[in-house]
Amino acid sequence: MPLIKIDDKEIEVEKGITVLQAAIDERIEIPYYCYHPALSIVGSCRMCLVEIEGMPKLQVSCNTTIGELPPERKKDGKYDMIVRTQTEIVKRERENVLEFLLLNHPLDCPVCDQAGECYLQDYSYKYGRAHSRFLEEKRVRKNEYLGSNVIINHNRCIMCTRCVRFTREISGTNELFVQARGDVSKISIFEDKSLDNMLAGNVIDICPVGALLSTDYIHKNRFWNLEAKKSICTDCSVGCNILVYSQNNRIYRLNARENHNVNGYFICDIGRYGFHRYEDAEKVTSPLIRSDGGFKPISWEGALKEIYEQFSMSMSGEKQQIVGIASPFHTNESLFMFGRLMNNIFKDKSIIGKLPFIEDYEIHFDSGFRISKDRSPNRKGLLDFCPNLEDEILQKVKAGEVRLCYALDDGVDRKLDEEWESFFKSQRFLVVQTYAMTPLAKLAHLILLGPSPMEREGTMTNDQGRIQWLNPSVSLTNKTRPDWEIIMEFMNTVGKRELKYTSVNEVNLEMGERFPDYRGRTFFKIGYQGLPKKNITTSRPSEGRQAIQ
Amino acid sequence: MASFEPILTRHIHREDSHTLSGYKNVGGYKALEKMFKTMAPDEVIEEVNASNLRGRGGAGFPTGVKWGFIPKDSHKPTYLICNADESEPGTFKDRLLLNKTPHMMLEGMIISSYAIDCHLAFIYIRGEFYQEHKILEKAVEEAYATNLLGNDILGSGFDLEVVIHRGAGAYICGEEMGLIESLEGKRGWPRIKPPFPAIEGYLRCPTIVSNVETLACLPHILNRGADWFKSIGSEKGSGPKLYCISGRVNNPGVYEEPLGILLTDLIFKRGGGLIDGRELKAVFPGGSSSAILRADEIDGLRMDFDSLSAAKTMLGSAGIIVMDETVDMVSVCLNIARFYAHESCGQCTPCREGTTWLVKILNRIYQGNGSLNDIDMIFEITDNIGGLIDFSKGSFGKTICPFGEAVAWPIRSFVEKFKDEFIAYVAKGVEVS
Amino acid sequence: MAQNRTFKFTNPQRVEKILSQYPDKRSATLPLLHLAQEQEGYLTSAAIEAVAELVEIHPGEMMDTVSFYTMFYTKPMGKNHVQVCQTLSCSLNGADSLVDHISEKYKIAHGDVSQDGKISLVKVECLGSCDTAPVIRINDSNYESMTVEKFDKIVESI
Amino acid sequence: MATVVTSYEPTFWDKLYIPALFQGLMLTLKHMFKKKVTIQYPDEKHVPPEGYRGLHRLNKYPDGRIRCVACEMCAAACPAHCIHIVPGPSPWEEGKERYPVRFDIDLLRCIFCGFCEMACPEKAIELTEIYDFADYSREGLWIDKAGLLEIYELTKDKNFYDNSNEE
Repeated sequence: MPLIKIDDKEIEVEKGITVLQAAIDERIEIPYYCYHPALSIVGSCRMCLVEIEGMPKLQVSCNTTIGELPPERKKDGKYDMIVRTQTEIVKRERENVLEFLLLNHPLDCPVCDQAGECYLQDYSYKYGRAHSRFLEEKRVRKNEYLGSNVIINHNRCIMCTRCVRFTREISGTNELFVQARGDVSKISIFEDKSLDNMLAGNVIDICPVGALLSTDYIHKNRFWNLEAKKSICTDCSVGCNILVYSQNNRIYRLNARENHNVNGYFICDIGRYGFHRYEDAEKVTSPLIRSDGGFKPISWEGALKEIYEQFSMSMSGEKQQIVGIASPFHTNESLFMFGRLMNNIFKDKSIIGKLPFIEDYEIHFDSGFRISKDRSPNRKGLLDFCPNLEDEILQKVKAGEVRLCYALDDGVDRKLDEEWESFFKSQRFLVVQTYAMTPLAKLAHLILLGPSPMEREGTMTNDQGRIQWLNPSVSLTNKTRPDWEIIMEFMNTVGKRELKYTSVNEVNLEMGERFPDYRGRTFFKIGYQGLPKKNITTSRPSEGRQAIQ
Repeated sequence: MASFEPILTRHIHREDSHTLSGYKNVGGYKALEKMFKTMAPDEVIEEVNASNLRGRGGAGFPTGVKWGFIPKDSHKPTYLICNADESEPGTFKDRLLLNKTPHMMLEGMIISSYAIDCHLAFIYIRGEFYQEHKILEKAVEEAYATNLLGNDILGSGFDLEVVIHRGAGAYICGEEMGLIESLEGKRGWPRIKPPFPAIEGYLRCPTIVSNVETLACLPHILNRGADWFKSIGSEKGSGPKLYCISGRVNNPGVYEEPLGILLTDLIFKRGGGLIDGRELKAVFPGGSSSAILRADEIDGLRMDFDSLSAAKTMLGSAGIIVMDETVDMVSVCLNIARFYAHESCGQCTPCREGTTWLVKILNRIYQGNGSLNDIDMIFEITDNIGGLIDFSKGSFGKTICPFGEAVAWPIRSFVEKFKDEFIAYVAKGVEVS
Repeated sequence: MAQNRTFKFTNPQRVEKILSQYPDKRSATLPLLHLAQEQEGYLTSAAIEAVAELVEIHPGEMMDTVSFYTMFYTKPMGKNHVQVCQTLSCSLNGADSLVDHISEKYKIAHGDVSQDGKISLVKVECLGSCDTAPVIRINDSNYESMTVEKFDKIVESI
Repeated sequence: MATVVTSYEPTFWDKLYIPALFQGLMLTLKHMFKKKVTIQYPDEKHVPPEGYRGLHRLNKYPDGRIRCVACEMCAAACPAHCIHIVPGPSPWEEGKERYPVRFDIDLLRCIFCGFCEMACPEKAIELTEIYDFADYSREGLWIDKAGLLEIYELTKDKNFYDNSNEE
């Protein structure tokens, strides 16, 4: 293990990593633009120059690998490399490079969406010179559409080519390229071959300045107004790690969050723009009960009383009388409570089913990124907590025998086919727990107001068996109750239990007690990076390196 | 110095010098036969090392040492690329060789390939050299026809294919990494080093890139021995060298002289002095990328790698551009700056943005709108693109390839050495306004 | 500008030969582009796509390469494509007056094609004939030690 | 060093108090003939000096475009959180590509500190000299974009109160 010194810090590093990487690992700041840990190294921005003892000129730290020196040639008797990042000459060099970068960069931070999270802005402030010596007119070009969701502002582009390398190395689609050469070069697309792949949105994330803009977010808000919540994506069973940016409980955008066990540095566009589906859905604002062909609001107490009445009627019969429809869109905690309700309270009088899983085509990128064909986030959790799931519930359940059907809502874009529609229609009393007026909710007799996917809190198990924390990115609206709480009230009402969980953590602990695979997988332990289930040692080998930017 | 007889250009005046028979008549391909019969590849490398042959493309790196960098235990194929992408303003020596004795270079290529165990060699020729391309194609065809190329060359068991690859108009493709990228069919953006091409070059395989003139020297070294080669010129750089003289001289052209000849001899004797007997004002000793020299600086200056770096300039491609007293230095400087701005590949920040900025400032001065401040700024900008030029400590290059230095050196030297002219332009502007 | 929507090499053997010379397909990019340009006079989008398909890369990447080099044209040039060297040695020996003469005579600026499509003018960087400056390149031939009169004569003769 | 303080010992005339009484009456008399300071508000209006921080306005370019680009720097700088902006793409072809779709100021919260004016990179928001904008309802003191632009029209050429005096 080579021992190096960066400024005053002695660091032991892996052989063969670069100086920049060693510095990033140690949280020593070396500014850079063109480097990205997932992409190949080009060393063109010249921002990460550092002084290395024994080298006549400044070196780009992104392309300087650390090797081991023979004992007699070690610097100061023990170091394999001595790096200085804060000397006068290095600082002057940063100032110079920034001056060049800013020559033609417009000073339109007030208009730019990147302002506040822009590394050109930050480093200019930190290392740049206060005044421009450039007297000529700046280069001005018109904005262009690169794809249906991506706009480029050529004026702001600093030609780091991260986006071009992304399309070549990660998405493998090659749409972007550099047109022409020298100072007139620009990022471009070939005629009608626009940037419209499944990962296109990531180029906006990796652009270190505000050159690549999302049509979805452009001119919508300012970065400092937004609150970032670390959560996971619920649009497929990969469970990509994301950052959800919101203000006043309204979500403005999603960004990828690094997790080398799951998604690396990127997310797909399905997840990135998926939150609009929940926004656009027709919302339910209060528990509702069917009356005169429509719905009318009802209080929670009223709703629970209604359930109790229907239930006490149903318990008198002999045959199976309770049908539960579980859903892979819910958290482990809700599904655990649901399983308990069905299996422990209704016991053999109940039957648990599910709507058919939503499946689409599976997408694999050569870079290792994947989008699962299973487009529900928690199929693993559903199977774990409802082990006696009945696959052919449509055949098993005969109309007229069921007194009460309790369905958890499914994905917002769930459509019901005829068979299922007639199944639900035939129910004498259908309780649906939902947040939106889905086709299923429209058939309900009683709607219990649960949280939307962005309001839910709990754990999810992805298709690799990794347990991850679904962190609520917006808070619950007035009358909404957490899913587990609704089921708990259900249990207390009909099962005469006296469960008094006050938070999802307590449910999580109880869940760990009863399911050994999940023991010790508390929010505190799984953190923001998740942990595999107990019986799985590794879900996916961790590779790749962290990036500050 | 003993009287010098041209070596590379000795027979170029013959009508048939570019044909195979013409070349063979004057002793061509003898070195090849000798090498196949008597020498092992390692011995060839040793011989070249002993001859102290330094690359003629501009950087002056010892050729034998470069060959030695190729990893011995590599399973990858080795490639040789002949760099015939001669684009340096004021340089036209390779063009002459390609035109007149393409076989000499081919022979050098075969020798070099044999030494580094390469079986596929490329000639990257400048896109603008259309006629030369035709001549070269013919020469390669002839060589294939007479088993000088192809399988089992001259019964030695050594195979070599040669492919001529035409460039398409980019100065930067003369830089070895840019050239390799261009050969791979990509834009000619120089790749970052390390790894160096001798380790990972074309298709990530070991690759040697050599200048036409360097390769043309090889047959002579093998023919007459390293000691003979070493005896020509000075100690620090030996061998014959092609000097290109252009600009305001009576007899512009390519002249072959040993390394270390006096610059004044070249200009006044070979070049025939200045047009109309005018006074010499300034001269580029090594193409437009070298720092310019004032007339009073060239007395006793010898044309070799080390003497010129001592004079804070470089031999480069030995393209001597002569300027007389009537030449306006500001406009020349602008011309040079514009050339580099046009040819900058646009990869590294300082070069992409800095070259255009220089043009804008110089243009402003030229139009009479400059200020004294601008002159100081040119110093700073050139330093920022190409590094602080301190020859005692080496240059502090700041870009991926040496293009940054190639911009900075001449422009800086212009402003440094002809500051009064720049100031005059500024003053003129002030008067007008 | 009407673009050919399809493109086919008229000399497939030549294409085969070029492709066979290189250890990988992509290296054949430049020769194939030259070939396509010789055939059409300039590189149409269809030609770029055809070459991209031959060397198995995305047309975008091909455009990346094409746009880098000054000798590839993506729009039609004049029948006589005049390229005037304007780098130092030529400029010292009067290239600028040549450019002025041509642009005045044919009413074209740098990069333009004359109305009748016969002449197009570009200023290029060093053509490597500094000893015989100024140099002009018309299509593929160099004309050295040019003067205004000489130029007119040459253009007439072509 | 200690300082010796001697207390003032009143003289005979001082003890009479009559000169002092006349002195006071003289001062009163003097002011009877001076110009009066009191302003008969609201019939008459005080004209605030340059730099007075009153009601806000949103500036425009001569061609009618709003200067504001909705960068929300004013909102960020505002200590009272009284500025509410909804940005959007600008409807004009020329100029900056962003503009405020809504720009509301809650005047009841505003403390007229002028930070917004200082924070503005486009010189778009400015405080005017208008101080009398009382209203009967809370809603009336929620000024929107149209209102702010109207204030600009009223104050762009001359002092708001000078204007009213002339008429």
